[in-house]
Amino acid sequence: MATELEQAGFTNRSEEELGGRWGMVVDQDLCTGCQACVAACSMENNVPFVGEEDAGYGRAMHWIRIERLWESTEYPEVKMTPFQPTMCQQCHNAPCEPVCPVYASVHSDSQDLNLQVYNRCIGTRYCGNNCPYQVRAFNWYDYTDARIRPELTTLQNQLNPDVTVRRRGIMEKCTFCIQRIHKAEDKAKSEGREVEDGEFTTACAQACPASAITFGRIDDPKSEVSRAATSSRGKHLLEELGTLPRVTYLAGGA
Amino acid sequence: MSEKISRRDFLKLASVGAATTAVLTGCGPASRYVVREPYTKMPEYTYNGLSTYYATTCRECAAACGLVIRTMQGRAIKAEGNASNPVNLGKTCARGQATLHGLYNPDRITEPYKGIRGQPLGRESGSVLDWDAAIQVVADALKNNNPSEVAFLMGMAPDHLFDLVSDLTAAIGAPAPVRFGALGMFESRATLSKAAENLLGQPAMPFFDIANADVVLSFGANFLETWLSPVAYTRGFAKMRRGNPKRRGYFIQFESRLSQTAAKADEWIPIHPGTDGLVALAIGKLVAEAKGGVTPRAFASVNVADVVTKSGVALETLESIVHHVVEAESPVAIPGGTALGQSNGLSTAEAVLAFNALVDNFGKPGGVSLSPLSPNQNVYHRPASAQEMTDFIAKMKSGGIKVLFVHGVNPVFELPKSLGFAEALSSVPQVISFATFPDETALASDYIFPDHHGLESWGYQRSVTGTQQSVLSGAQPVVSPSYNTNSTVDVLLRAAQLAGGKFAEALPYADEVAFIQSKLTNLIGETDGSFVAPEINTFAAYFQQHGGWWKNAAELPTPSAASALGQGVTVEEAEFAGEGEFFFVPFVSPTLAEAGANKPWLQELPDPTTTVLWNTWVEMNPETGKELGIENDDVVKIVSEAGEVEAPVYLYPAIRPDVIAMPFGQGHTAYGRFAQGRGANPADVLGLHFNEAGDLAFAGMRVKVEKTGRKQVLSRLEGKLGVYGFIEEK
Amino acid sequence: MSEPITLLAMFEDIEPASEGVEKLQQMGVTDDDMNVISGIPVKNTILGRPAAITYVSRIGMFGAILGMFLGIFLIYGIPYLYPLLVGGQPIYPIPQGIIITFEMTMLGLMGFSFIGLFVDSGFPSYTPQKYTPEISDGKVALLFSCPVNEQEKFIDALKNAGAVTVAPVEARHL
Amino acid sequence: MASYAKPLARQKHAEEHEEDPRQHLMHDPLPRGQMNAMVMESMRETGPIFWIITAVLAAFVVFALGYEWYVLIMQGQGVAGVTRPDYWGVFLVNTVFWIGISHAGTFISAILRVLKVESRRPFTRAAELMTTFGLVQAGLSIFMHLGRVWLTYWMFPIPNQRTIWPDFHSPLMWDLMAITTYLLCSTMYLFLPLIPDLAMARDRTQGGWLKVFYKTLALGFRGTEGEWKNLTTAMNIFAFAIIPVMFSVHTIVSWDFAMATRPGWNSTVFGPYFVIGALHSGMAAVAIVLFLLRSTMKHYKYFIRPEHFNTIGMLMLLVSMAWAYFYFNDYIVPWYGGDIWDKLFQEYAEEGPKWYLWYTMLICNIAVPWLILWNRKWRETPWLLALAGILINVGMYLERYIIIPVGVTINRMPFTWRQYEPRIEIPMTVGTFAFFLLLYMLASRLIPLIPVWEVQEGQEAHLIRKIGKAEISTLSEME
Repeated sequence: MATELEQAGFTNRSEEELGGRWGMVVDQDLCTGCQACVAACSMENNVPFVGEEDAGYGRAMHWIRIERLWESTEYPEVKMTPFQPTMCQQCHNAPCEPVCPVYASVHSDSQDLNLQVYNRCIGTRYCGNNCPYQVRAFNWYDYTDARIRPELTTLQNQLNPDVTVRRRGIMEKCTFCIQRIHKAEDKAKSEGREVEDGEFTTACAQACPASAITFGRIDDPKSEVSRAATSSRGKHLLEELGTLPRVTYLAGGA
Repeated sequence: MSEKISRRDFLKLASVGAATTAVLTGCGPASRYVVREPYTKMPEYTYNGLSTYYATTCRECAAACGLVIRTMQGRAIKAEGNASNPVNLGKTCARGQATLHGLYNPDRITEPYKGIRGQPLGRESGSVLDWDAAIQVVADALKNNNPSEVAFLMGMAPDHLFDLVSDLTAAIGAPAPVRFGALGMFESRATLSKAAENLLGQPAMPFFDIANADVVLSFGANFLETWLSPVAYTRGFAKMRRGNPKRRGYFIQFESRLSQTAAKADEWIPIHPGTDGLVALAIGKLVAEAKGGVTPRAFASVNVADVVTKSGVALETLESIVHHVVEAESPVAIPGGTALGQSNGLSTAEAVLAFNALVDNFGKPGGVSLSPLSPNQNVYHRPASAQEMTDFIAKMKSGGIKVLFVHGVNPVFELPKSLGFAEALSSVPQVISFATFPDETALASDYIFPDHHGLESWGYQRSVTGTQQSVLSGAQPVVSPSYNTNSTVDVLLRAAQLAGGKFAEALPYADEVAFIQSKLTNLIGETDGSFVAPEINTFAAYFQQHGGWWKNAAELPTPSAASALGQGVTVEEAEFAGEGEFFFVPFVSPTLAEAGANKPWLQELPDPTTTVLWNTWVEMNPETGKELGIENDDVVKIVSEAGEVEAPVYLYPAIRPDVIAMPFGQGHTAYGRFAQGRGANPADVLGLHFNEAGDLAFAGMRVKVEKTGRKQVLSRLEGKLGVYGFIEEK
Repeated sequence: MSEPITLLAMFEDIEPASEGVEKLQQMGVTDDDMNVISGIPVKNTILGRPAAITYVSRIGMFGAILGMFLGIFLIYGIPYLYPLLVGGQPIYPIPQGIIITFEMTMLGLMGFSFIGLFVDSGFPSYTPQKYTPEISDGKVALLFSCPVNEQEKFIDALKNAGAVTVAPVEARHL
Repeated sequence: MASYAKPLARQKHAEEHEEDPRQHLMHDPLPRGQMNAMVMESMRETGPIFWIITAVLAAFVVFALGYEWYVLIMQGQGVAGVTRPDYWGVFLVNTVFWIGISHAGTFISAILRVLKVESRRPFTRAAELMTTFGLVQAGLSIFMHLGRVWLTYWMFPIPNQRTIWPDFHSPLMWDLMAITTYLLCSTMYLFLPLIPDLAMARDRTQGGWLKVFYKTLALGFRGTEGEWKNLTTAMNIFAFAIIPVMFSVHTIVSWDFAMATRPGWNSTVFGPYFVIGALHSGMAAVAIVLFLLRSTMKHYKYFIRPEHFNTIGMLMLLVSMAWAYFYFNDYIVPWYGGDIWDKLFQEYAEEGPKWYLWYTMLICNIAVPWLILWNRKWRETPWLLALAGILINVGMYLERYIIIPVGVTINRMPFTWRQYEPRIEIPMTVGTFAFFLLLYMLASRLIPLIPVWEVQEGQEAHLIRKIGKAEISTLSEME
C-alpha cells in the first residue's frame, strides 16, 4: 500500500529512490523560449517539417515544443507563464504503453525509458490519445519521402544515419536521444565501465544556450541532474496522475 | 606556399592536438585543394559508422560562434557548438542548428551565371558561365574601371574576405568596402558605438557583463533574441539568474511590446516609445538622490514628474526600480534595439551609459566595458549605418559607381524600400554578386559568381562583442562543395593575378589558405592564447583544430566614468514621422533573423511569443482590435508615409494599445522556394529618418491601419482554444 | 417377413397427424420406423411420440470449455512466452484475463453449438431424400415404413385417421 | 338510484371499448402456403426503380468508399481531419454508431425471443440482418482509422516471424476479440432461423442459380423431428448466450474511451451508458427499416402492422428514458465533482464552438421520443415513427461525435487544444451508409425477410377465447 501511495505522489522521496535511470531537468526560470532545442532535436532525430498548412492545423511534428500560456491577458497586468519545453516525459507508469495492441510502445527494462518501436506501429493512435502530455507526433503523410516532396532531395543529405526515418501512419516521440545513449553505453561497455555523468547529453540539452536543460543519470545521486531534480523548485507535470515522469521542471520565479 | 602541408603530416599534428582538446578534427576536405571522390575510394579518415568532427565558425549571423560539425562519409550531419570557443562555449541558437539546411538547401546557386538582372537562372536560359570566364570578368571589372568607381558591399561579419578586400581597395585606392546588415540596423550598432565614443572614448561595442550583474535594466535590448551576440548574452542571462546560488538576478525590461526577452523579465514595463532615455535619466536622478550626495550633471536637468507623464511609467514603479538598483551590488543598464531606433536614439544611449557610470560599474564584473579588439585587429570598425548606406546609394544613383561587388548581404531585401536600393542598382553599369542563394540582390545583378556555403569554405571571423576574451574564430570546409561554386577569396586572388600590376602586388597570395595564414602570422608565438605554435603550419593546423585562436584571459579596456558623468545629457522628446494612430515597431524575428527564411526548419519553428510559424503577422492589442472591429487573422494594411504593407493580425495581449509591431525576416520576393512569396516585409513601410548617429529611426514612425476585409489564417503552434479560451458568444 | 416399403402420409393439420401416429403405433410400427416432417416445430408430446435426442447442447458445452482454455492461453500464455513490460502493469493481469476468457468462452459455446447442429442433423446433406415440398406449405407428413404385402392395411388405417394422401415415396433431389 | 359514487363514462363508451383482437397478425392467420407465396412474390417482383437505386448505391460504395479509401491508404491519414490532439475522428464515431445499430437485431431477436414477446415474430429477421450488416460497416470503419491498415494482421494472435504477439493489455485487443465474437455469433444466429425459410424458398424455386443458392444454404433441411429439435435447441442456446456477448461488446467499445486517462472519458458509467445508447439508436433504426419494408415490399402490409410499430415505439420510449437516466448520471457526477478538467470538458461541449451539436443531441435523443411516443395513435403511425427514428439516430450520431472528436479536444495540456474538422471522412461515411443499404436491398431479393415459419408457429399457438362477453386473445405453448 505504501508504495502505491508514494507512486500516487504522497511522497517526499526523490526520483532516484523511486527508480529510473536516465532523467532530465528543465529549469523554466532559465528557458528563454529561443527554440534552439527544437531545432537541435529535429536535426538530430530527422524530424520532418510539415509545412505551413499542416503545422497550422496542429500537425507540427516537433518532438519538443515550448509551451507558453497567459496568467493574465488584461493589459497592462499581462503575465505570461514561464516558457515550458514539453517533450516525452518518459513516464515510469506510462499511460501510452498498455493501450498499444501491438507492443509498439513498450517499456525498456534496462533504461527505464519509454520506447517507441516504429516498425511495429500500425497507427491506432491510441497512445497519442492516452498521453496526458500530448507529446506524441504522428506521421500524417509521408513527410520524409523525397519522391513526394522533391525539395527534400538535397536536404536528405543531412539525415542522421543513427535514427530511423519514419514513414506515414506511424507514431513517434522524443526518445531521450536513445541513439546517443546507446553509443555511450557501448563505449562504456567496451571500456568496461559505467557511463559517466556528462559523458554525453541529448541534442536539446547540448544546444540550449541558457543551459536550462540538464540530462543524465538520475540513479546516480551525485550527478548534476539528480541534484537538480531534488531541488525544492522541482515539480513534475500533472504529478497527480502518478505517471512518475522522468522529467523534472524547476519552477520559475525567485 | 611551396611546401604544402600534407594530410599525413597534418594528422600527426592533429593527434597531438586531439590529446589536448576534445574536438577531434581531421582536416578531411580541408586538405587544401578539395577533390570530390567516389565513396568507393573513401579517404582513410572516414570509416563506416564513425563520425568525423570539424571545428568551424557559424555564418548565420556575425556573432562568430564556434561550431563543431559532425560529418559522416562526407556529409554534414549535425551542427554542435564548439565547447572551447569563448563566444558560445558549446552552445548554439536555433539558426546555428539550421545552418545545415543552408548547406543542403535545394535552392543553392550551383554555377556561375551571367547577364541575369531579372530573367530566370538556369542552363536553358543559356546564362551559365565557366569559372575562367567568370574570373576574367572580375579581373576586367577591376582593371578597366577607375578604382574610385569600384565599390564593395559586404555582409556584417568582419571576416578574412573583408580583410582581403580592405587590403585590395587600400592598395588600388578604391573606397574601402562597406559592411552592412539589417541586424546591425535593427541593433542600432552605429548609435551604440557613437555613444561609446562620446562617453567611453572608444567607438567600440560596449560589453555588458550581465552574467555577474544582479539587477539588469534593459531598454529595448533584445539580447535573448538577435541582439549583438544572442548566445553569449543568453548564457550571461542564465548566469545572472541562477549562476550565484545566494541571489537571483533581477531583470527589468522597458519595451512597448512583450518581446521574447521581455517575457523573461521579472518586470516588463510597457513604456511609451521613444521615452527610454528620459526614464533612464529619471531613474538615474532618483538613484543619485537616494544615494545622497550631489546629483551628477548628466542627470541634473531631467524633470521626473515630466518623465512620468511622458513615458506612462508610474512614479511608484520608478521608485521600486530605484529601490532595486540602490539595493543591488552590481546593477547594469543596457540600451538597444527599439530604444535607439528613435530620433533621440543617440542621447538615449548616452543617458543609459551615463546611468551605468552613475552606478559606477565601468570595467567592474557585472558592469559595462568595451569589447576587446580581436587578435589580428588594431582598430574598431563597425558596419555602415543606414545614413552611410543612403550616401552610398546616392553615389550609386549619381553614377559614381561603375562596378559593384556584393557579397554576404541582400540589401534589396534588408534595406528599407524607401532607400531605393533596387532602383540605384539599375544605374550601376556592372553589378557582380557572390551570393550563395538566389536572393533578391543576386537576381538583380549582372553576374552571380556563387561563393561556397560557409561550411564548405575556409576563413576566420572576428568576434566583435559578446565575450570578455579577444577571439578570432576559425573556419574550415567540413564537406567538399556540393556544386560548381568557388570561394570568393580565390576568385578575387586569381582575378587580381589576372589583372596583374598593382592588383597582383596587392594580393600576392597563392590561394585562400595562404592569405589566411598570412593574416595569422602575427599570432605565432603568442603565449597567452588558446594554443601556442612555433611556426605557421602548426599554427594553422591547430587553428583549424581548435576552431580559432583566442586569448585565455579576459581583457576589457575600462572607460572612465568621470567623463561620462561630467557632460550633460539631455534627451529631447522623440519625433515620430508620419501621421496615424499607431506607433510602428518592427522587430527582427527571433527565429528567422534577416537570412533564415530559406531554411525550412527555421520556418517551422514557432515565434517564441506568438507561436506563429511560416508567416508574418501584425501584433495588435485585443482592446484596440475590438475598437477597430479587427479580429484574429484579419488581413490589415499598414500605411506609413513611406509605403504600405499587408499582413494578418495576431491579437497580442502584451503590447501597448497604441503600438503595433511586426517581425522582420519574411516577405521575400526571391531567395528560394521556402522564402519566396511568404509573409510581408516591414522594411517596406520604413521611412527615411535617422537619429543623431545616423542609424535609422525605424521605431520612430506613426502608421495608419486599414482593414482589407480579407482573412488569412495564421499557422500557430499554440491551440487558440486552450490558450485564449473557447467560450463562444451565441 | 417381406422387405419393407416406405410410405408418406400427408395430413392437413397436426391433429389428424397425431391420430395417424397413434394408429401406426397400435399396428405395431415402432417409433424408430416413423418420422413426422412438419413446416413448424411441433412438441413430441402433441404427437404422442418420444422425445428426439439432441447432442447440440453437449457439443456446445464442450466448445465453451475449449474456448475458455484458448482465452486463458491468449491472456496468460502469450506473455509467458514473450514477457514485455507496459506502463507498470502486471505481466499476467487478472481483469483483462476475465474479459478475454469470457469472450473466448462465448465464442466457443456458440461456435460449437452451430457445428453441433450440423453434426447432429447430418447437415449439409445434398443426397436424395424422402420429402415433398407441400410440407413447407404447412402440411404435416408422416413418414413410415411397413412390409410391402401389408401396405394397403396401413393406407386405409391412415386414410381413416384423416390423411389426405398416403403413397409410397421415392427419395428425390430436394 | 345510482349505486355508483362516480358517473360512468357512457358517452365515451364507443371509443373506449377494446379493439378487435382479429386485427392482430397472430389472430389473422392465412394458410402457410399463401403466406409463403406472398413472401416469395415480394422477393421476385422487382421494378426498375429498385435497380436504379441499387446502382446509385453501388456507385457510392465504389467511389465514396472504395476510391476515397484508396486515397486515404496511399497518402496517409493526413487526408482525414485528424490531428493532435484529435487523434481520433469520425471513423471511430462511425464504428461506435454502427455497432450501436447492430445491437437492435440481437436485442429484438434474442431478448424478445427469450421473453416470448409474440409481436416480435415478423421482424426478427429484418433486425438480425441489421446486426450483421451494421457490424460489417463498423469493422470497415475501424480499418479506415488505422494508420497502417495493411498491417492489421499484426493484431491477430497468430504465430509469426516477428515472434511478437498482440498485447492483451490493450482495450483495442479486447475490442478485436469481442467484435469478432459478436460478428461470428450474430451471423450464425441470423442463419439458424433462416434455414427453414431457405428450405421453403428452395421448395418454391424451379431451377436457375437461385435454386442452387437456396439448395446449398438450406443444407437439405426437411423438418423432421430431429432437425427441429436440434434447431430449436441451438436457437435457445444462442438466444441466451448472445445477450451477454452483446452487452460485453458495447461495454468494451465504451472502455476504449473509459480506460483512457482523459478528462470526461475516464468514467465508470460509460459501459451501461454506451449499451443503452446503442439500443437507443438500434431501436430507432428498426423503426426506420420496418417503415421502409412495409412501404416498399409487396404484401408486407399484412405481416408488418401498426401493432408492431406500437411495440417498437414503446421500446424506443423506454430506451430513451433509460438513456436520459444514464446520460444524466454521466453528466452530474463530474459536474458536481468539480474536477477542473471534467468541467472544461463539459463546458467545451456546451459553450465551445460546437455548442449547437450538444443541444441538437439533447433535443433529438430526449425531447423527440418523449413528445412523440407517448401517444399510441402516433406510435402506430408508421411514417411518424420512422421520422422519430431518423431524428433519434441523428441525435445518437451527434452524441458519439461529441464524445470523440469534440471531446478529445480537451486534454490536460491546454496549449494543444485544437478543433477537428472532418475532411475525407464525409464521403467515406456516406459510403458506409450506402454500403449498409446496398447489402439490405440485395438481401431483400435473396432471402425471405419474414420468418414465415415463426409467424405460422405463432398463429398456431394463438387463439381467441370468448370469456363472458369479451373475446380474449390467448396463447398456447406449442414448442
